[in-house]
Amino acid sequence: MENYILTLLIFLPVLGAILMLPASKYIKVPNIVKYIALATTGIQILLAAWLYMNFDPSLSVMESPFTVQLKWIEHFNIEYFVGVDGLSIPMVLLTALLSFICILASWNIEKKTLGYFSLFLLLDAGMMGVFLALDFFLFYIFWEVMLLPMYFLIGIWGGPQRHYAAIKFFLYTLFGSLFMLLAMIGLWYFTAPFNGGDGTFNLIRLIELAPQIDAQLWGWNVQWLLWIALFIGFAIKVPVFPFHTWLPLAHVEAPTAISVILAGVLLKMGTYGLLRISYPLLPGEVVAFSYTLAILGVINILWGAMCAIAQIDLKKMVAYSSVSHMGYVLLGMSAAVSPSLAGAEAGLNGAVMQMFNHGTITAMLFLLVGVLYDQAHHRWIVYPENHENQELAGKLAFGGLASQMPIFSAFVALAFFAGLGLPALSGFISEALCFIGGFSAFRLVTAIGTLGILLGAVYLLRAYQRVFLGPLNSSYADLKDINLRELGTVVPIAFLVLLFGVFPKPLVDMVSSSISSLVSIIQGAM
Amino acid sequence: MNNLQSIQYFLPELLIVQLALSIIILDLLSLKRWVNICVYIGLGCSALLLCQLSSPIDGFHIFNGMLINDSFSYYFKWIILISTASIIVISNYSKELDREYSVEFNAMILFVLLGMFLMTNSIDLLMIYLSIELVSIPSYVLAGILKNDKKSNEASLKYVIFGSFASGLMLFGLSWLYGISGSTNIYDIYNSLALVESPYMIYISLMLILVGFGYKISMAPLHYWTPDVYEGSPTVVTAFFSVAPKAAGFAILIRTFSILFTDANSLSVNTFPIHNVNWSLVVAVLSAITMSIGNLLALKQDNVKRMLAYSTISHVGFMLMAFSTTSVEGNIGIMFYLAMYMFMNLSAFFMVIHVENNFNVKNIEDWSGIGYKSPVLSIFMVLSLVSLAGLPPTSGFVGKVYLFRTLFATEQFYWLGIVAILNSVISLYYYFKIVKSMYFSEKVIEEKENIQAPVYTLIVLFSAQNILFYMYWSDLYNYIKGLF
Amino acid sequence: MNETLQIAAFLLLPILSFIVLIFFGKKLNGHSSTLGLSLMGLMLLNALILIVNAEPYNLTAKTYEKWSIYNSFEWFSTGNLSVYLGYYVDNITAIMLLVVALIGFLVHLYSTEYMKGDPRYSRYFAFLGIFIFSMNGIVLADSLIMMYIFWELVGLSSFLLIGFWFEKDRPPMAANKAFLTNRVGDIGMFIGIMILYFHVGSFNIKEIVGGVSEMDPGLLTLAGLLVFMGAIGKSAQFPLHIWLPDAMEGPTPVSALIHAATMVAAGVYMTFRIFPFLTPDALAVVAVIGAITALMAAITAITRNDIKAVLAYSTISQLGYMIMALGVGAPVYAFFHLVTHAMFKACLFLCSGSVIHAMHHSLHHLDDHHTDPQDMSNMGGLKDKMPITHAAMLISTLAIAGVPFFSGFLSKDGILAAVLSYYYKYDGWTIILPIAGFGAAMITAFYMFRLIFKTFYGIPKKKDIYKHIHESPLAMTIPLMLLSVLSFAFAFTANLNPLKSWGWFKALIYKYGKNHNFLNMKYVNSGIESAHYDAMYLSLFVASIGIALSVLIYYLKKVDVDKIANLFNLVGLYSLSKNKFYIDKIYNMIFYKPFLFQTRTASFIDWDIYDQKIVDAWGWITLKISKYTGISDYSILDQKIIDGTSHLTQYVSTKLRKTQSGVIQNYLLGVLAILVVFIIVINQI
Amino acid sequence: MDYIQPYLMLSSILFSMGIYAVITRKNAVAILMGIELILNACNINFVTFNRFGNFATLDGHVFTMFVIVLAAAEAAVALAIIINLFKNIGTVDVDQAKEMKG
Repeated sequence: MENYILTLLIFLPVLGAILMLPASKYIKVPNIVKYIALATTGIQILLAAWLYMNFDPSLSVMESPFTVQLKWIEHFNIEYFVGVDGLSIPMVLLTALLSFICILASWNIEKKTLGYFSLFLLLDAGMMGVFLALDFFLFYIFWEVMLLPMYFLIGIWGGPQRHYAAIKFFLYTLFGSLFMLLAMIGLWYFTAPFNGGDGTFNLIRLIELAPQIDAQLWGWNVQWLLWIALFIGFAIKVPVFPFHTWLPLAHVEAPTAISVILAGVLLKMGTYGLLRISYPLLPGEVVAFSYTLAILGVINILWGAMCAIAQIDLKKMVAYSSVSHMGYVLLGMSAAVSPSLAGAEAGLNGAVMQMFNHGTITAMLFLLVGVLYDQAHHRWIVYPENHENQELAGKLAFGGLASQMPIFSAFVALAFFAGLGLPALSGFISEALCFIGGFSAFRLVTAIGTLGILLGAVYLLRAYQRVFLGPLNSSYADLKDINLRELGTVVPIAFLVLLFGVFPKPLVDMVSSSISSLVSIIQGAM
Repeated sequence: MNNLQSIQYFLPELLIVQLALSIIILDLLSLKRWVNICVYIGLGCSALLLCQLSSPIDGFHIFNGMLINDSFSYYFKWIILISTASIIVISNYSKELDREYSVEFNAMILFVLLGMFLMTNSIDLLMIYLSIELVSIPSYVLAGILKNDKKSNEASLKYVIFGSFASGLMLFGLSWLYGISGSTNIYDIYNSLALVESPYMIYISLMLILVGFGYKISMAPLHYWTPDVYEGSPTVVTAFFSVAPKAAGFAILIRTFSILFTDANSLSVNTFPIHNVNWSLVVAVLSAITMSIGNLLALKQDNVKRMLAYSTISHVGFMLMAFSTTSVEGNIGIMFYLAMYMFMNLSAFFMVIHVENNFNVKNIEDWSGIGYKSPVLSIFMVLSLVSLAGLPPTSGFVGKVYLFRTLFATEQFYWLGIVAILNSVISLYYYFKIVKSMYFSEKVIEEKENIQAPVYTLIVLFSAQNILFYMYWSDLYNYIKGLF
Repeated sequence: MNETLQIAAFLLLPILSFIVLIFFGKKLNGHSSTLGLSLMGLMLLNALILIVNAEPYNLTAKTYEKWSIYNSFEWFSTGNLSVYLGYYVDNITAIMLLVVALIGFLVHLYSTEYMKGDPRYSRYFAFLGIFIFSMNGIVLADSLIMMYIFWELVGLSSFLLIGFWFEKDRPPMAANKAFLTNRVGDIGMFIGIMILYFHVGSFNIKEIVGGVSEMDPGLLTLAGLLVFMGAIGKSAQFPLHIWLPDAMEGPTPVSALIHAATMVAAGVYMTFRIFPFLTPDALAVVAVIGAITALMAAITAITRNDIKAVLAYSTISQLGYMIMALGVGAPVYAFFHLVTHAMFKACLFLCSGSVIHAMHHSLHHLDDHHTDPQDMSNMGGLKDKMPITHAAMLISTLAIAGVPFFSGFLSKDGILAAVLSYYYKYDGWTIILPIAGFGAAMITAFYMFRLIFKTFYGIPKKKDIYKHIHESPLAMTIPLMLLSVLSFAFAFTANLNPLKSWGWFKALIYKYGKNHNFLNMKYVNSGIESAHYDAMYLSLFVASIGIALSVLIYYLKKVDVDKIANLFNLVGLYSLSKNKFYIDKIYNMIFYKPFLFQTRTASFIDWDIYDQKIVDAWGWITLKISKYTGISDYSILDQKIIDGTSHLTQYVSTKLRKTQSGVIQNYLLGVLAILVVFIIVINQI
Repeated sequence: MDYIQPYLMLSSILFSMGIYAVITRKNAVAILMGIELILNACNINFVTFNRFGNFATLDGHVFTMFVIVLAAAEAAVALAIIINLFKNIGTVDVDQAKEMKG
């Protein structure tokens, strides 16, 4: 079991997707496709849970019993090399959980269900693969594998501007991954001299090899170029300011479940890639770049929050909040160069935890916005000035929903408060750790960044007040409260948000030993 | 080797000549229904004969040094044979072609096949010229085989004028080369060129020869004929033109240039241009222009065939990029890429044929809804397009990686790599235009889809290799590497 | 372990109340108050048991048993960074716990009646539960980070309770304002905590106090002030006091509990805890902020007509006193005042609640939904109808006014003495502190009596309303009675001499004024002792002036109010007071509105400008895009880099297409031209 | 004459004339003739070089033979296409054949 578990995690969804084709044709049960998808992701969660139970954070990747290393393409030293460590396991758990929840959340998709769910499962496989791959080439493949399903999922099942959003997302991300490709090939070639003349994509091996690179290209240091290329590749996914403009559009146009996956998992891949690849491989460049990274992080925090405050579309606001929240991750990551070891650890732990926690919180936000949208068929906070019905333009769209939908509103409140970093909810610890880490390294920048705490509260509370509080808008007096299926999607996440807010130890323990080794790599380069 | 001894290495070609002649005779004898069987059997036999030919790296110089039979040509012959055979199979199911002329069609294709085989073999200026003409002249006819179709007619006219003009220029270059060196065998010419002091004449004749080869592979600025001819010709013919002659053109280009105009008189070593005539830079620049023109012009096309024509040009540009490094890696990369390219391009063209047969559409926007009407084939079509765009997880990606790799390996023309990457992004856009049209539109198609098993099989098979070669390509790669 | 469990009960009981009520409140319904009340009762019992342990200072022996219990548990650890949660209980903590438990209990009791009939009855008690939980967390916290966590959580509960009646317009806004204003302070606090952590290596308050000595004094001043920013927010000090008056939108018992007695005092409590390492510079700032707050709020309170608004400003003013006391080095009196103020101010609020309750019922009876039940101009003469309320309110008013024999006198007197001694010591600008202190004392006496007179005396303003006014039920009056008893001086000292404040209470807290990292507290304390009498006479004097003026104007009506108003308006004071010193307006003008505008601008830049700028750099592509500018806003938004480049390629594509003219001879010409160019140009290179 | 230059000049002139004809003439047949001129220029080159180059074999002459034959074949196919063009659009003006472009 130990040998197969990771492979199973990756390819189980593919199996499910393949199974769907004949099943949809020959098994005459309504919604068979959905049930298959649900079962697949359900099994995946069980597998992930099993993995978590048997996961020993003290073992390094190479010692871990789950690691599988097989030759694949010997010519290029490409391996099928998968494994888990503290960095990846939270992401794997998150992916498994969100996939399952998103299948539930997509239950009322009626348009071309076969395509939707099979693409979704492929996407799932790609995401799992990215988080488990330890071979750069494999990583890249899974990275690209996700792209196509996402393109279709946004392009076919999205909102009114879906075609535009899909192609934009696609081209933008592809633009980034081309840089990653360049860096990947570059790494292969420039490490070749240190590896007996043949390069390698093995990320564990490259930790030793990559820092030895000492070459020039067009008068530039190769390590620097590699870092920049990788950074652009990952930054687009995060998204780091100024590469963030694809995000609001894609989030707004994508169907609910896809927004959840986009914000919950895909954004994390950027930072995960930085931590998995850029950080250990190019520690020298991390040291040189981290100040910029901190500044970018703070810009993300503040700019995202500022933009979120001005949004009048609830979903777009949540999308911008993601930009802001990913800024915390960047800030935490920049702390790796902190002179204080505690600070460096705090920052990186905070970053990884924020990745997980933002994954859950933002998923919850998107799910809840989706619930509202399903009933009200719009998600304006305030009607826009150019609304087709000029009588409504500029007026509050909702208002007072809390009295009409109390349970729903309570969950939204929970999600919002988690989003603004209220203690006892998971967002707080990770944000605080990011700040503590960032502060230990870059005081002024972080101090400016703490304004994000305030701004975050401003946009979330303003939105909450305008949508849920105040007198009930009479045109929404017939909205029904959240139903059982929707509750099923939200409750597990809410549980996690509360659990890791009060009792973060399991999460920290999972992550911290991997982080320590990462910190020692970075600190060693200083 | 003298003529008699040479025959044994020339059997496949002889068989093809035989086949072409015999089906014409069969036609005269009104035994048309035997023609197909005859062609299939003949192609099968020539494939078997090809298998029998052991071809060493140094090769056999046959027919008194007119031709060479080596592992290099052997590989190209397989590509040419497979693509031609599949075209012949498909041609039986094309609605465009007039059944009445099927014999002529087959005969012409077989003559072209012969010409292409010879192109891969030629090591004599005379044979180079003759084989190119042998490919060209039947091609003119093939382009215009729809006698009453204005577009087809126009295509063949443009083709013939352009083709004979280009081959005239090449011949002029050949004549100068002959004058400089006093020989027609390229190995002998190389020896003489090494003694020449002034490189200017070499340079001019080189450029003129490049015109002839460039026309065959649609290199810019000799790509002009490509879109027009591709659009006008019957789709089967277009599909044929897009792969096999390109492979043959690359074979002759690589062989001639590597032997004649480099410091080493061989295909098997990395080398530099002769006498510092920096033609590799010229090729690099032309490669950049070619891929850019191909991609940029493809962006705005409405006609699927025309778009694919431009896409072909851009792929040629990518392969030229590898050629510009004048290295063994480059040659291997091209040969490897050609195999991938053959499959993905042909499967895309076959899908176009299938769609034309069933839904009678020519323009990209008319493809809307086909994704739902013909789900399985569409998935494979998407796969092929993704592969053409060079994205993982497809073989197109692997092939492109090898092409890029040559730049890194030989450490030159990095700028070309950047141009190529930018071009890759552009290419996505138009390939995905088709995908978008296929899936994102809700149009309901009334026509019934009539699935013909061979077409279906070929599309699926050729498309499936995109995944197959993506997973396991190292065997093929190692094989190609062994050819040098 | 037993101790730990006993301490944990302070957190577990209220959170249990919260959890049970939030999930099963609907089923319990009417019984939810019983549950909440009984759990509070248990907690009160627990607090009483705890405080028995507290060791008083033995005045004769000048010794005390050092009593403190503490323990901490690792919350999580990343290896080098470990975060501990723990409790630290000493006399101060025990007293705070008792205050919270007592007032919490009384408010629960009061609310059973006050909130009766509310559709979210059980949820109200649930929210009270989470508030008590988080307040106890602050009190118990042994580390700044833990304090910060609960700090935020009281913010949450305050948000929930202020916005409890969210169907109305104003409460949600007030709730937001409270939360956000507090967050401003919290940012500072958080940064301050981080500075301290990275210099001391710990979040634990005790360790920080012990470890700051090596820090750069300037940085320490900064850190101390930043942490103090949290207190500015939470304790509603100038310039972040604006949320507290608005917070009165919540139910009145909530105002009594949270916005008078406990939560707002948390800032004082926290400053009390960090007092030992605040540098003299920082303390000066603290003192000035306290002074400004005390005086300004008092002035503002004069012109309020809303009964709760008066009390709100009065609370701000009294909190200013406490902060000022801390600033001048008298933490003991600050804490003393905190406790006495908790009692009398809770009593005042509950009384006002009782009045409002009665008014509300009366209005309800009359089916009048327009008259404001909180407006004092609708009241008058209520003392006959509501004798208990009247008596309780009068007692607590005397306490707040600083009349001898009442608790307020003891603590306020100490504060004023400290302020005066501070002035004696430093002279110069510090004169503003005693001016503010005594001035505010006078004004406090004045406006509090104004409130009493306007509400309970005189002729009823609205006869019909008056007719239906009834005294509140027992559940509401018992807390009033109890709290008014606690507002007498003898509750804190057995000493019947009004001028001596020594008693059981002061004995408990006395030693906490003895430690400071930078000040020699011995001198400070003796200075306070020596200024004691001056301060006392002066404060008695100003208090009596205030009361006399009030009697003159509002009871005897010998002086016309308007005339005085006009008189004061000569120096602009009246309109300043009337308009709350324009602070809300100023904030609105210089922060809120520009900020919102800026966010819109930011969003606009992000969508519209950002792309255009970049594309601008691409030169003529902009021309292409500018075409669309007029067409629609949205399409500009999307002309981004990607679109720009795509436009560029599309454009080039269109241009290049012209080369493929369709005429064969043009093709040939093209070939030749390029061939010639290559032959000529490249050959030259 | 025993100098190579006049022959080469002749061939160059022929070549240029051929190119000129191909590019300027609108009549398809004339274009075809231009191409023949180019080919003949090449032939002259081959023969000239063989004659003046003191080469051992007669490769150049043989080459010429092949080129002549091929030119004929090409001309045959081209003429057939031109005739077909005339049938289809009623003219042999190549400028009229520009349906496909872009």
